[in-house]
Amino acid sequence: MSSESIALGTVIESARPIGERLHDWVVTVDHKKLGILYILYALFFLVVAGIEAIIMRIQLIVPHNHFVSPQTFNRMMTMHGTTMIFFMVMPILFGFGTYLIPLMIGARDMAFPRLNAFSFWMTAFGGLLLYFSFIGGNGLYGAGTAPDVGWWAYAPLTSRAFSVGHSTDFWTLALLVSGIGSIGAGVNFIATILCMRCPGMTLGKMPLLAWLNLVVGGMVIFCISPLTAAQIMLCIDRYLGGHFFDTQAGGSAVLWMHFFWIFGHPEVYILVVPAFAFVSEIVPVFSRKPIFGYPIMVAATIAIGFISFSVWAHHMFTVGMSAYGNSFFVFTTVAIAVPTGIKIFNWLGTMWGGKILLRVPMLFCIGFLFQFLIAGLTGIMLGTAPFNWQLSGSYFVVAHFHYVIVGGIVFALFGAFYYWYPKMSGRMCNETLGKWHFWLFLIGFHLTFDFMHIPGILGMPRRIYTYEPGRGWELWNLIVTIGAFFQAAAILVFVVNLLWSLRKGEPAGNDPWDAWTLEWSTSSPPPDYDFATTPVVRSRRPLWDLKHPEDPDWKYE
Amino acid sequence: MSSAAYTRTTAEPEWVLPSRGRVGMFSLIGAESAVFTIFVVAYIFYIGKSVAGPTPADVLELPILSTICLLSSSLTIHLAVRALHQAKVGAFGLWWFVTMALGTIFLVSTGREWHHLIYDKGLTVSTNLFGTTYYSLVGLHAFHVTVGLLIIALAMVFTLFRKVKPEHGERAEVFSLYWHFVDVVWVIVFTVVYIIGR
Amino acid sequence: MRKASTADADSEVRQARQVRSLAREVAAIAALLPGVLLAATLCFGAPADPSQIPSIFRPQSTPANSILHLSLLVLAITGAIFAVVFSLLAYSVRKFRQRDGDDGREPAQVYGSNQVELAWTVIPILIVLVLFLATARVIHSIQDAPKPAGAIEVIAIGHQFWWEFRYPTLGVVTANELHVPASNPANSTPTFLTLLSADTDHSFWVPQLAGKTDLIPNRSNHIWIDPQETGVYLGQCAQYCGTQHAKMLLRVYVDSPQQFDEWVREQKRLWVSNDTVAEGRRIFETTACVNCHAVAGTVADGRFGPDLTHLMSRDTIAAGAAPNTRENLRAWIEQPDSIKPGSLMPAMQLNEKDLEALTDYLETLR
Amino acid sequence: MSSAESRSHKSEATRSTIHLPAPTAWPIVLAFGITLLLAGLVTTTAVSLLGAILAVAGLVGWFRDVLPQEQEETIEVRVEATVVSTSRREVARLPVAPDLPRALLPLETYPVSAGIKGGLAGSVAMAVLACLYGVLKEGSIWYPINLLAATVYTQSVHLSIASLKAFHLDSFLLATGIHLLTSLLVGLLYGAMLPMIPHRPIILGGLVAPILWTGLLHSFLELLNPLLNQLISWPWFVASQFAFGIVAGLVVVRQEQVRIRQLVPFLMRAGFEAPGLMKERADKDEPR
Repeated sequence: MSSESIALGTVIESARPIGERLHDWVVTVDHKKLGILYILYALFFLVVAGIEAIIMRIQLIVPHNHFVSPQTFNRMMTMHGTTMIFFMVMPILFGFGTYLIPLMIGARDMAFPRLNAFSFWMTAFGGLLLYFSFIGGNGLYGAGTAPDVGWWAYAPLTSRAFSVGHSTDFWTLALLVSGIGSIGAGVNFIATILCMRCPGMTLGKMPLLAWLNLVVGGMVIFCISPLTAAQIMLCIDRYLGGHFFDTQAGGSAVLWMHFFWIFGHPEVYILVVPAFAFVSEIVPVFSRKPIFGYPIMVAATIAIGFISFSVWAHHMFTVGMSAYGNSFFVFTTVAIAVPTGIKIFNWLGTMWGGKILLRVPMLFCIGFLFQFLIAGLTGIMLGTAPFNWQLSGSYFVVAHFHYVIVGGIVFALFGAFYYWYPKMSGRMCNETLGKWHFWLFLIGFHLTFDFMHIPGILGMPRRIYTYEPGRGWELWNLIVTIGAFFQAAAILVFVVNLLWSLRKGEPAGNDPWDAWTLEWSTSSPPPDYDFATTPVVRSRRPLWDLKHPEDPDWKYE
Repeated sequence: MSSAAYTRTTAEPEWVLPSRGRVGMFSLIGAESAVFTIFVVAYIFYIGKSVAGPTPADVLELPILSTICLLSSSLTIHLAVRALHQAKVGAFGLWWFVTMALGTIFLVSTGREWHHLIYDKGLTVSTNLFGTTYYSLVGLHAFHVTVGLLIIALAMVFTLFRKVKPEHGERAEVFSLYWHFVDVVWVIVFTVVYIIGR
Repeated sequence: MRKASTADADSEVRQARQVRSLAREVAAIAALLPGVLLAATLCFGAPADPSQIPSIFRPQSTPANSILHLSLLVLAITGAIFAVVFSLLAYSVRKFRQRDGDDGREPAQVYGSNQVELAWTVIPILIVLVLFLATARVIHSIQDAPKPAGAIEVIAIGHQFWWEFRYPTLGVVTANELHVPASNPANSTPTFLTLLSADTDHSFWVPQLAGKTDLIPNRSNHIWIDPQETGVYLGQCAQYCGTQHAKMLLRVYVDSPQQFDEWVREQKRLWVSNDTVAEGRRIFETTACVNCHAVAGTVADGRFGPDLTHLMSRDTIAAGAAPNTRENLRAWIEQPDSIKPGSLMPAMQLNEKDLEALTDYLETLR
Repeated sequence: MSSAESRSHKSEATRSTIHLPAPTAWPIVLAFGITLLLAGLVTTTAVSLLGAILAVAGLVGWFRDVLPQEQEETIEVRVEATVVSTSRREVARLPVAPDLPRALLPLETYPVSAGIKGGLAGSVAMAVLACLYGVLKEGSIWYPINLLAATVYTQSVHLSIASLKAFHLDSFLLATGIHLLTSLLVGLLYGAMLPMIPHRPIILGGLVAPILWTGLLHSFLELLNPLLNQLISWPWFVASQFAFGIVAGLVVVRQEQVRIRQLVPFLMRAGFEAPGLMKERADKDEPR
């Protein structure tokens, strides 16, 4: 059936001249193509920012190393953070969202297909603008300079007095541009999920992925906008001589911190909630059970969405807030552990009593659960303000948020890759290479980020290009660097797997995982119109209903 | 191994979803209100923190006329949309034009106020914190008014060429949401800048 | 699932093989880690002198000690949570893993359990409550501590890549190396620091003495320390402040009360004119040096750079980037980038003779 | 989506072509224009100028795409017999509820109010015992209250023994708050967990749990509340924990267990859904 039609489709596709095919991708408004564009673009930046990370790790392998200059190191650190957050993780999650949401809610496209294309290209051009700084940024000496103010760009380091030339402007403008794209994507997610559901798909019957992305959409519009506003203020300061963050003229450096983290903390949840969404789709399928406590999962996500807007100042426990301010933010911060804990327990509840199939997507999800648990616990440590006074700004906090982003989000992302790759390409990913990828990445991850906690506890601050010998940090830094190379090797295996499977992978068929959501009812890859006939659903697992007509879900939901 | 053909059920209840235009516009308004919130917070935070003059009390005057114009344009655009829904294209054109005129008056009076402040009072963005926050906040709002006016003007052109039909009522209504939002923001800006801040 | 048939026996064999291969995988990883550790230890020889390690787990001052106590509580709680959840995860992966002898049925479809959900909502809330209460108490006990009469006051000012310390009540100014008296419980002499910044954000962090607090322009922050053991405690700037953030090191010398008084006396002494270095002094006072540096009792009164009146009383130069030796001092004046690339100290372009003379002069600033 | 659009959805099913939004280059032109417009700020004005032109062109083009009608392309549907199948036809059932294909466990439990009642009753019992201790041993009813408040209240740590026996409003309010909140939560927990315990829930909930809890507390009380740790009288403490456990447990188990309303959707109970969306539940009982 579908495998033949794919083969046919591929033949037709490759018969057309390359220019024409390229043109198709540039002018497309199809959510599937845009989703794939997002993903490819993000993978490119994953490699770029990964190389930046490796450069930093080589520099830190021994004390007083001279691999790069402090200026270069600071640029690498700024670009690595900015790229990974704004041009790797966000786009890749938007990509999966754009690709999957219409398919999972039985729609033919996003609510605003042209806005969708516009959002993607804004994000893409934002990234290119940022990287143009390497050649185009007029630094102090006229040479190209990338921004070096750190990814949160604390004032007044970003003021004209301390950051001459245009490197900071590149950072600001690139984030402004990509921010507009992100807001567009957020608006589109909300409108799509609310207005494009197929008949029968009430809010209570949406797949969790749709629910979680709805929350993400809401968080995007309310948290990227403050960043955009703050960037506009920074531009006014730098170009028109304004004083928003000019401490010489009575401006406040702390105000920037507040504005940045009002964006910055919900941003973490913008990144992690889609990862939750992947896990919430993959774990049930590979445990052969419905998600445990669906309504509570939804409620917990909404709670996370709201609470995440009241915790931002836990990034600022060291700026000298009053004891009451600190206590308040401790409370909200540890409170967010409750809904997050509920989610972890519910995934465990889903696995409990199931029949767990340890294929690569599930392996990555189990990795996610394990690492996200630890990340959450180190998060609690950082959330208790006095402990934070010791840990924040140190390598401990670096290890913590990499645990969240790499151990949590990226693991879930790889799970999603292996899970939906057959749908996107029509071919299965190679299982053996996938396992190599998983184990290498797991080892590399733990070598790097487990041991990275220790120098933080021993007093090593983050963002230093070199360190003094004899403080007990050498060994740990060496191990961390070795781990980074393991991770790089794993990424290499992953890329090889993607390319190899695209040509040689086993044909997938419509429904390789025996799954239950709507995207598996159409062919792989789906036709332009997604569904030949608009599906009608009666439960959260429409394909279960069809597979088990004598025992359908809709009787009980 | 069993299989079931994937078909639609016959009995299908009426399936009504919210309008994507409206949902989209509300989302956009949500995003915009977050932007304005940040600017308003910055304004309030910096009230009285300027290290040098002039202060708001020295230079600001209440823009009563332009406020009345802008707020009443909310009413006229509502009337215009209602007329279009009732297929009265002529009435629509009239109210739409009044809206455009009121918006333009607002923008012009803001321009005059700025001119006065810059050339007579010597207040610019870089003068002090008040200048920075004032021009940014009022300017951001004026920018939104300008964008709105451009769209209104565009629709006006279509109206003149008789391209506007009653089925465009939905779009006009979605746009009117934006315009109402801009008015509400002005109420807040007015309160913060001209009442609290003075 | 145990039925007496050959097929099942077969599947059990396969199952066992699978378990063995899993065990091998785990063993391989387990073997790898110590291997790496061992190799690394061999590379570096003996571990560092423990007194030089600024570990947060060896507090020497009340605030750091309260933090450690809270940390232990938090670690105990999080450790317990980890043990419970990890065992559940490991158990369910192991127990409910799909085996080869699977009967091909879907497992029972369970939608949820209000009971369990309620339980695992309430337990975290209780834990959160306990954590919050204890944390709030420690926050207040550190931040709102009363200042006793015998407290030493210090104003710490962060500059791009060095620290300025002013003792307003004692009339002493120094840089990078903070001297404080040891405090004993009977006669408490804690040091209260007011943290200011001259340019960008910095953060004052000596892990063994207190948590970090930022130095932010246009804002004054406060911390206090009351170290009881004499010695040198290391720290460094913990808020990214520019190119040389890495070499903005901080040393706190905890002296006995007598030593501290002695040190204060020394610091208040003016520089004694010395004819043998008149040439060096002339160079110092006629070049750009005086724009940034001060030497009490001379025309040099710049404040961009560290006060040099008692330069030679310090163990390090360039904010701890190098030991204070003649060679380093000379190299630092000749080419600051060789020690600290990107620091704000300019290369003075002096010829050999002037350089020697200037170094001679600086070496008399005791 | 308006009702007009949803009507078109229906009619599409019978057609063999589908309308999709037409590909268009204007979004990328607009995006590029805006980027150049801003990039001009870091390069030269000419770039901004070009960006402005492109942005305007993009906007105009975009408007022409959607005004007055949205551009669409028509795509032919390749009709395929999409088949949904599974290799796992049979579904196991829970041994405890063989007649329920989908279960919310446990099948019967105490209502949430039972836990609240239990918690409140337990809190009174515990408070009475604690105050009794204060009066009998220390001669002041406020003594245990001040000790409890020291969990969060720094000032109490510095209080002398004499002033610990006096009344402090702030300590009193804090201690009452902590006590009530914790009791309520533990009561809820009892309500949730006692049904999970098959035999003699009172022994486990009323005696074993408090002992475990006290043991745990004994190990880290110094970290949690240093003042209480110095002055605590463990026998009385254990007794008051027992009082809570037994009273709360008794109150909970005396409530009637109610059957869980199996699988009434939460959103329906909460009145969450738009009206009209749940209609198909009417045919829930008739087999299809």
